[in-house]
Amino acid sequence: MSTPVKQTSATPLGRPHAGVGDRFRLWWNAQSRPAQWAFGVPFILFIALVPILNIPVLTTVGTNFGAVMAQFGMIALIAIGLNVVVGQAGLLDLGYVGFYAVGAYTVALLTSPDSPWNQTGEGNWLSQDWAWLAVLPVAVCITAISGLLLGSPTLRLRGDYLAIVTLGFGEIVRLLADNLGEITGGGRGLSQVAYPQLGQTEANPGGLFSAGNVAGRINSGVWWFWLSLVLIMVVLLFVGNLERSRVGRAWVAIREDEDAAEIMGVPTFKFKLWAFTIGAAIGGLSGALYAGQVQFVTPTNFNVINSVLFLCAVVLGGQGNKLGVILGAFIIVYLPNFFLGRTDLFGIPINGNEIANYRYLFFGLALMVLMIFRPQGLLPARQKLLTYGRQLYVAARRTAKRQHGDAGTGDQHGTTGAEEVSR
Amino acid sequence: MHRRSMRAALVLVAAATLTLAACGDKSAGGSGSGSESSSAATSGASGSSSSSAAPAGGDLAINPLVQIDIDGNEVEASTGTDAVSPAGDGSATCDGVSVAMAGALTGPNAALGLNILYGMQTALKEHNDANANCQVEIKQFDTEGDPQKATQVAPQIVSDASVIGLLGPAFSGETKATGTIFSQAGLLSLTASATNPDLTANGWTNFFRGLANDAVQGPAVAKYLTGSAGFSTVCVVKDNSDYGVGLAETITEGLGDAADPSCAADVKTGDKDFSATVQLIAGAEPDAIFYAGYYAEAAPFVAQLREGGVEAAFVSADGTNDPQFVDQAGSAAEGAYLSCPCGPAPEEFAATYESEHGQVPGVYSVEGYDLMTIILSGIDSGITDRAGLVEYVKNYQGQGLAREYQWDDNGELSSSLIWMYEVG
Amino acid sequence: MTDPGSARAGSHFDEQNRSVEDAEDVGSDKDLPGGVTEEPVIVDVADVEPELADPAVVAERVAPTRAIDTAVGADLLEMRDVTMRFGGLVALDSVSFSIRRGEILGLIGPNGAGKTTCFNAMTGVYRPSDGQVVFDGEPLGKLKRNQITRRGIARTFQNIRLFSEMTALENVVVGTDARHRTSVPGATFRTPRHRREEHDAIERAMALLEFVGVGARATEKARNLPYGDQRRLEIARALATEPKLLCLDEPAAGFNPAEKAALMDLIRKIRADGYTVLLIEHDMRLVMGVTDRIVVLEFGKKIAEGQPAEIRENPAVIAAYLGVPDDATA
Amino acid sequence: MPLLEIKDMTVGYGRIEALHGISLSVESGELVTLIGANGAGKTTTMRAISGVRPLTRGSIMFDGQDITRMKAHLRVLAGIVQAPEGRGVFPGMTVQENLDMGHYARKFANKAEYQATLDHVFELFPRLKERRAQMGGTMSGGEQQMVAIGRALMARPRLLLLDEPSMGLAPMIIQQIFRIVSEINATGTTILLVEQNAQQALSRSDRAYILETGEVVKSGPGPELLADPAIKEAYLGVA
Amino acid sequence: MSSLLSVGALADGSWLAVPAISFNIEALGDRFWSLTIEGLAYGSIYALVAVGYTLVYGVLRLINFAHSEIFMLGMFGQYAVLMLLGFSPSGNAYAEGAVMTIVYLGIAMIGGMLISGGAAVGLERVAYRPLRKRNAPSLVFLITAIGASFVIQEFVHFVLPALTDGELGGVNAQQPIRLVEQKEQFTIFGASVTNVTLIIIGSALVLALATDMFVNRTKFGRGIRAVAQDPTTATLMGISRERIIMLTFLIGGVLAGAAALLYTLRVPNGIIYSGGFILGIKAFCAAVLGGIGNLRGALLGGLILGVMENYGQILFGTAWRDVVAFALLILILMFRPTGILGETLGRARA
Repeated sequence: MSTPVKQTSATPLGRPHAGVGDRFRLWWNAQSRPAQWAFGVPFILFIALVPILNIPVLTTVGTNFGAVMAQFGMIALIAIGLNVVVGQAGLLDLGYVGFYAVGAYTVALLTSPDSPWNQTGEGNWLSQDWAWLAVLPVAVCITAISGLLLGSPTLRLRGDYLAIVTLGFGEIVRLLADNLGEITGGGRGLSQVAYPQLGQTEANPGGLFSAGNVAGRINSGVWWFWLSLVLIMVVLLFVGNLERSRVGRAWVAIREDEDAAEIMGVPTFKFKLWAFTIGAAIGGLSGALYAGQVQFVTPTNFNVINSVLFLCAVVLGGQGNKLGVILGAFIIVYLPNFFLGRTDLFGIPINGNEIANYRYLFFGLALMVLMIFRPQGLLPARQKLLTYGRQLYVAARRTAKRQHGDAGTGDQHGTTGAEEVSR
Repeated sequence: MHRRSMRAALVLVAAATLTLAACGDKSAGGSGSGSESSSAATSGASGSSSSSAAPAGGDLAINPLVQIDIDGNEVEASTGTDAVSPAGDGSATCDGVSVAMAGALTGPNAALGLNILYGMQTALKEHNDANANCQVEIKQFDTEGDPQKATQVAPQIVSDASVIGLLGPAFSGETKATGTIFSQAGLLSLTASATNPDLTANGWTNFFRGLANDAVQGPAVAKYLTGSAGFSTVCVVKDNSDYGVGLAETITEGLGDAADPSCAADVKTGDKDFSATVQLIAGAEPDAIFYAGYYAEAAPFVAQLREGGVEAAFVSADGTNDPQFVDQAGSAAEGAYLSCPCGPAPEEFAATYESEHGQVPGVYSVEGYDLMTIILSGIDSGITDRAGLVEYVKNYQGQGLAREYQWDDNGELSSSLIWMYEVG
Repeated sequence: MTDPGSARAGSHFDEQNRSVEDAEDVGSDKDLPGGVTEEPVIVDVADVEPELADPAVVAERVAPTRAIDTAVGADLLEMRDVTMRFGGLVALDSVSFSIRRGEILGLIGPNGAGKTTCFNAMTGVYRPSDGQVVFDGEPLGKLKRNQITRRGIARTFQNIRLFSEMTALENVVVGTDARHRTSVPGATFRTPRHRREEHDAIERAMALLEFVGVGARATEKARNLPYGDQRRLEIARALATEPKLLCLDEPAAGFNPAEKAALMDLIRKIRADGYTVLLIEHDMRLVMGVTDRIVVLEFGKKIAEGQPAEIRENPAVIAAYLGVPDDATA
Repeated sequence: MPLLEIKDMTVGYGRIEALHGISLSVESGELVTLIGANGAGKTTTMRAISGVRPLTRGSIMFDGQDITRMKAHLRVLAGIVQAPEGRGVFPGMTVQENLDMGHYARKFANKAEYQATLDHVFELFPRLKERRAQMGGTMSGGEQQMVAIGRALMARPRLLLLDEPSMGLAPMIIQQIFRIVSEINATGTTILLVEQNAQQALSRSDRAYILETGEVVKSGPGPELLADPAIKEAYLGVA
Repeated sequence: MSSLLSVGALADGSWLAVPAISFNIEALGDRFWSLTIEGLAYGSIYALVAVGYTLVYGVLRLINFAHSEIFMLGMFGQYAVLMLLGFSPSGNAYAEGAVMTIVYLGIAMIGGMLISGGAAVGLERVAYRPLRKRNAPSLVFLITAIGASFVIQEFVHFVLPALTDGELGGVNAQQPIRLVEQKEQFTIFGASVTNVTLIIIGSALVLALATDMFVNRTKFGRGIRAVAQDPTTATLMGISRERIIMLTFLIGGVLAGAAALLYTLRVPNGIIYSGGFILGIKAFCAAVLGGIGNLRGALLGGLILGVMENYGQILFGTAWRDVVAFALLILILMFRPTGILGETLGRARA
């Protein structure tokens, strides 16, 4: 079993340039917390305002940009959740749409008048006004449990076997929704699902989140986008906390070398299960948003293709990078809508619908080309795994600066072990 | 070295192909039941929506058989010659008015949306050609038939101030998801194809259905089957679509005891192999099979039924009422009954339509034309706002190519009639 | 030429890909086209934690904080007639020996003699087909590998198996995590315990890096470290789990003499800090120079045990391991 | 002109260099040994010669032909055949199939030539003949090593590369293997041998190179190196 | 037995309607043999397609997600060949006599095989080889495969009709060209065996045996196994890995092409741009079921999947067919984590 391993301490071959992203990252890390807030808050505000600023070219023509952004918000949540599973823990999940479906159906089953389990309305315990909000945590919990149920027997499988089992799970969820017609309505779906009741006025009897709120620029889509933006930030905060903790480190360790992680004392199975459960919960959250926004769920929205698209969002954006996967989600949602109904682009007349017909062709080509030339995704992962690592990064940057200032001492790598040990 | 053998194989096949191709065209031999004499293709829903391939299944076509009411009784068809013309009297004036069309224009469900759109465009052309001072525009909105996409499209329609009326959405699912939006905006929503009965029960005052719904089609067809056609046991097979499930429910209810629950089966859209269902039905030996679903599954289904030795009559509805059904099922389609709330296309219309769009009218093309005509006549009468148009449609009464249009308080047609077609 | 197993960066396609020879390819995905290679960054540890400038402080922080039940010199780990079979192959044949607390035990033998198998039996990678491994008075039995690590056995790998996309510091912190108790809820809401543990983890990890001499490279990705630093980093990571027994699997492979000398110092320093060390090594100078006792395996059997001086003279060992001229047996 | 001549060969794994410009040569008919500790770069050298690892610098000449950029499978045709470290016996194939893999690239002129080669291998390893139908994965280490060498011989190599043939074998079998190696060499096959068992290897080889951390630190006739005290201490553990 | 699904009684006050699934064991018993034969026919199609997944996986450790599209192209390939032979699409079966029918079928099958095989090799060249050169991680291969899958589907959906003047491709299924009319030939245990079933099972059997012989007996087959078991040593034996990979894709493609013809015999209306997707997933399931990377496992897995889902759809109702297939897969993997036969083609070492 003995194998000679890599050879002795060698000098790194040259010193490549740090990319723009890395420079930005270094710069960002060097800022103080208040400075980070000072830059971050206006940026997030800008993102939030994008759907109502009506930026030419960016704004979609054939579909409502606010509503597209709302869908983007949901898919971004999905991507963040899937990123925990695929990007961080390295578990290939091809049936993630199943969790999205469980979340959506939980909300629909409990609040749609078409459902035999409807809990709203006369004589039931869910008040119409609070129904959606009350069911939201239920949906998240149930989805988390479904993740746990799927994960505990299957996470002992590895790699491709896990992939196909999850794919099977996703399909089974959809088929159940389809076949258990007496409960889920089958192909007829469940309509009039509850949504947040807020800001009812004479003009807007359904409230701000009602699909009927289309007056003006700030329509229901924008409200849903804002709601998902808030949820994204909360989820990012939690997921970020996890990433910079023992849990996140365990996930990355499992991804890198599961056996080594186990031997270093990481309870790998437990943390894989956590990843699955957390990912599922986030998927369920997004599903609940979906059910609320569209107010109508049918099984067709939860097919394998969507699972694959979610995965594409993650890989496209850069697995392991939270902002990257959000960017990936934006591309996945936005691009198909971009050409719809567009009759000219930068003054050049085009037939948008005709082009939109070919969207999956272009999408497929883009995926292939991107994977060949940028396999790590648009924003490759640079995870930070330590809660109190900031001071270190700052110190590292200080020294790096010093090095750049003093080129002569810049090349001190490859020092022999003896020197370093004795230092 | 396998490269060389591969090349050899290629050459061989190429040679064989040439030889055999030279043998000339093959012709389909009679299989089982020989095909009967040809009949002129004048049917409403006849014509290929996408394929220019040679007509198949012998000379089979979908021909209108009879118009029936909710009790399955025959009703005299309106002649359609006194139909309101979209051209009006040519003196209309209007400015910057447009009509929206929402439905699947791309993606797998696009054919249906395009049928409606082309029907609308035919009407629009007649109108705009005749009325130089009233150039109306159709704005197309693609929903892909996806409810979530429809919720993204709907605000766009509503916020376009020039749109005073909407023809659509095309499917029931997306209508459910967007109904509130249009209702709240007070925008006329006139559908040429969404047949789910529940849609008019939501209290939307802007929603009108230009054809009979499934609650009419179901009982009407059921009564026709048990009555005029005299079938005593029927197997109801449905797909998993919104449409199929709803239709099967009303049909089963209408059939009553005639519906045999032991051979009621479910299939999935996208399925192509129905051997298990065929076996189930063969075992039940019914008089007829009712299929609630679309032609893409109905065609292989009926073909496999016939191969499986099931000779019972095959009955289906508007989802199957498409030339593709006949093309793909071939002689197996012969004798199939297809109901449709859609009316047959008169010859003159069919000719115009074909010359404009390069294909013969499909399902709901006539409805697209008729409903567009109603909206245009409203515009011609001087209406320029949404509320006015809703009001106009609510009080409208007039003859169309397919039927007479007049709506009740819920937005359903006052007299909902169903057409039975037969493949022959 | 691609070895499928070398695809580490997104290794969803797991272990079965990893074959023996792939171990050599660990680094081969380094230069993915378009990949940004980071600049090596040197951190002045004193800049981050000034007190680490004092080696005594470093040693103190590195020392195990738990009480160890066993007295110095008592048996810490016992191999009792351990037999290991793989199919028809007997990799270990009824091997018995013990490791005493506070000593440095050398385990030597020719390549393929069963040393690594022995190692794997101790760390729970494989379960013995027969016999028992008793650690700190308790048989390891059916314990999971991560539980064994928590009991206090840590190891390094012959083919370096660092978490290559993590920084050096993060690698070590993963080791310290074995002693920590916050889980998902604590981490999500940043409970006080979580914060305390994170603080402790970083503090101890920095000390460990400084202790093995990789402190300056704390923020660099493990895969970008020079080879020698990677080896030392593995030791730091293993020490981070606060083991009672540290098993080093050929830590000097690929080292030049100067590096070997430094490694010997490090091993002694580790022992002086209160750890027990098991050392598998080929390099005789190193083994003879640093160990207290040596166990010799050959062909799955123990053929000798004793102090370095005795082993050096043992004819069986010379015959088996050091090789004999042809005529000696012919 | 040497059969194999390597000049300034550098091989790297990503940013880490495994070999820092080594040079060595093997004359036709020689048995040359490469000695070094684990991780010194022996296997990397072998892989580079076989063409599995690309060179970052330097050149390899074989029989006067520059094969630095030649594809691995073509090198087999040229006559460089390796019995790899860890034996590389295909576990899911029988002994016979494993042996047949040896002449995968090479065509025999006729059936008789094939039979003769096979007979030669069976003559060297009678045990393989008995076990022709056994699966490679189920054999003992020694037998697997025999398969590996026999398989390499089926290609009728001009240069045979043996990577640690003694690894994990009992002393008696090691003796046997080394004897056969000498025998093969005696029948005219040039051999480049990588070993950790310095005593055995050095005593049998014409010349040897000592490899340390990716560099050749010493070379000379085998017996001479065997007598070198520094080598004795480093590789034989005898001071 | 009457209703396959019944809602548990919504008793007063009880709000939870529980679905109950009833079993139709009687029907299963009645039609056991006919279900088995039908299932075997379907299963042999799965099996042939599964071989493509399993071989590529064995050699490259890659899920060739686009293999379902290779199959789909095979359907169009054989269809195009039939059109070239002068057949025009018709819903009716051609009566050409047994001998000529077999000749035409043979030519069509070869056409399908050529198209599929060529497409598979082309796919490997265009999509996967550049990635291999760059040492990309496996997930990248998977995403590329997904991208390729989209491209091929959309090509047939939109581009092919433009190229062939609407004769091929497009949104609708091709109008069937039916060479064989299904007719009962004989019965076994009361189950009727049709000519189509016979052709399918017979051809699949011949092809499976031929493939098995090829992989296990011939030199090229040994090369494939060698690369699967130990790529590095295989290279040292003078095997060109690239050539073996190409060969592997070729075999997988050719078998998918053959399966495509058999499938269209069974389901003449199945020739549509999206027609490969579900079948591909099922075939992949079959490959995993048998032990992915294992040739015989794929064949066995295909048959088991075909038969079991046929039983399942009678037992639970036709709508549950796919649920049965996936549930079976999950169950079997629970107990045999590397499939029924394990991964013998691949590296079976510890």
